[in-house]
Amino acid sequence: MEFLGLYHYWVFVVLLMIGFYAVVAKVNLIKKLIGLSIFQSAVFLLYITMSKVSGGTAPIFSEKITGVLYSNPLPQVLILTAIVVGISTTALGLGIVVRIKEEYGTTEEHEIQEIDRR
Amino acid sequence: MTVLFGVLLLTLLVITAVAIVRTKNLFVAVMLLGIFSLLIAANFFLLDAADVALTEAAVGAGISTVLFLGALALTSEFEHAATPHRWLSLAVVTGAALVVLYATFDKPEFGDPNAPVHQHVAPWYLQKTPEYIDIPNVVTAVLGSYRGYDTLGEVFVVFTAGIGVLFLLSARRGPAGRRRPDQAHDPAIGLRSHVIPLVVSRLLAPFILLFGLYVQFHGEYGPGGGFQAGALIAAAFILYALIEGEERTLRVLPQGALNALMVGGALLYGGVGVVGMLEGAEFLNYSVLAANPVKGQQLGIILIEAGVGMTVTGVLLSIFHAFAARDRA
Amino acid sequence: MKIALDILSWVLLTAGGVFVLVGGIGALRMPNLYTRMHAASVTDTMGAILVIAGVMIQAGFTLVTIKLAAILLFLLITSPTASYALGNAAMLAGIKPDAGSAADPEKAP
Amino acid sequence: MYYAVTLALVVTMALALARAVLGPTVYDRVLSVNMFGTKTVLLLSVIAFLYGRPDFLDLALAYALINFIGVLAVLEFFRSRAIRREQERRDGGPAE
Repeated sequence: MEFLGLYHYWVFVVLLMIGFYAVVAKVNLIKKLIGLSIFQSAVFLLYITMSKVSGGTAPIFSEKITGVLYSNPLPQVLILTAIVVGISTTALGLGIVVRIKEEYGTTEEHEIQEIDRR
Repeated sequence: MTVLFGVLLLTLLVITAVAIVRTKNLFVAVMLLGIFSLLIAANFFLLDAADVALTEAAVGAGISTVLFLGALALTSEFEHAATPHRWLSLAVVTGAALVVLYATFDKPEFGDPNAPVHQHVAPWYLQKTPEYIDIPNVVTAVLGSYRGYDTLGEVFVVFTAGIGVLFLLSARRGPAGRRRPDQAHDPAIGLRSHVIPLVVSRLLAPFILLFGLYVQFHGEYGPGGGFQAGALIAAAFILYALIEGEERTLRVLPQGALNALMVGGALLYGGVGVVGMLEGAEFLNYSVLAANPVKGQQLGIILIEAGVGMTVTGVLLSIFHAFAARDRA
Repeated sequence: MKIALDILSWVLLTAGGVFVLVGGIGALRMPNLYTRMHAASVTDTMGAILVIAGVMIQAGFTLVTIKLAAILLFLLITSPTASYALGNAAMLAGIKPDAGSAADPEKAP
Repeated sequence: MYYAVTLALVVTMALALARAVLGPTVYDRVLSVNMFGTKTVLLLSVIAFLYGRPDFLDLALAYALINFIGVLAVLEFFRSRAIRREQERRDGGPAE
């Protein structure tokens, strides 16, 4: 399993870049937001990967198990709150997109710029 | 062996992400995003993060799909334009990928117990929690007590996002917008004419509510807490709204009550901190809330988790109603 | 007694795994939407019952068993309903369940 | 023995994902999302035992309860879209 030691980080990089590509290249605003949430999930994955300890278990004590390693609770706390914050901010973004659609009649970036230029 | 399952699931995750970006149909992208959420929750669970996986489950399975579909109903289902400057974007992204990839080679190996991350405060949290707070779930202890300031900040971010959505979407549309008459008794609302989903959802919604409350108040002993519970309770009401229509849901839990939940939760959280100050300790130090410092900590955590749950429920439901009301306006 | 229960649970788990896998292959290989729904429902019902029953035997008689029973109950209630909702939506959209035709109609909505 | 079941579940998830990516109709994708949800519930219950922490079944229970909301939302989405199209047709042309 030696060669898989960094696999989780590579997946993080690939996901991050897929999300980044969608944000940079796509012109549809909703697609950009979907890309943003993939980007976000990649960061979550990085943090949770770092919290894992081999042979450890989730940091919740139980009388049935003693003398075991526990994974790191701190990154989990950070990500737990970030997920709910993430959905709220995504909803805010979607709200803005809906308003843009109502004002401009489109959600495609270049058409919006076209209308603004006129 | 479990590492191998992790690797398989991560590979599926990458395939899903590629498919999401490639499809032109946004509805399909939202469906695939649901699969993405399921996969990443399974990965979190494999990586020992039960609390995080529960949060992702509560948020990703229902609420996220419902919000995206709500936005799609108001905009457009298809991506019309082709991607301009595709090769330029790909080149930029590849360059960035190589830089980040290069950085990963300095990362400690997966699961290394001697990684720097595990040397700082984490061992202290794991060691001292039984002594200072005495609850089994260290994640809740860190969330509620040790890093209470951080969580307070997050709650206010959620609160602000909720206010923002309400500001954006509750403004009335101009005269061009057609208002349909109030149709509270119309069988065509929601899925009221579909008897099987109707009966099953009526059966299920109270159980989701009950489970949400269980997650809220069991958060000290198992995976759970205010964030997960808030999302679950919101999901129960969203299920009710899908079946019975907005009007009835708003009659059960009116917008005024949602606003009160949003504000009340944030105030409860801040108030617990202020009471701590009045009792002569620092802001958000719960030790002084009861005669015994350990009991005080536990009381404080229960109270602030309740505040978090209230705010999250209020915000998520307000956002949902804001999108749904826009649909009918 | 212990070993008998273990063997029973392994048999149930393996059978569940086989059902799940068969349903998965069916969902991929069947020619059109309604036959695929048929295949997928095998994993949702038989696979779920067998796998959860197998794990239940391992759990013994504890709170965990009750939770597993609740999971199974909710799965058995919700997944046929979801299938109904899906079939209904597909029918409304005009995809006809045609037993004679082998493959998907060309027009994809 | 848990490993065999887990492997079967992961492989089935891969097959369902293939169906979701291939399509061809959106309903096939909804079907595979639903199937994926059930598989995740089973996977999480089995892994909870594999890890020796059966107290984490809450997670599988959460999915068993809410997975279904997504599919209902899809049905509602199609229904309201059909109504909107009908309305637009009656009003004569899109109401943009």
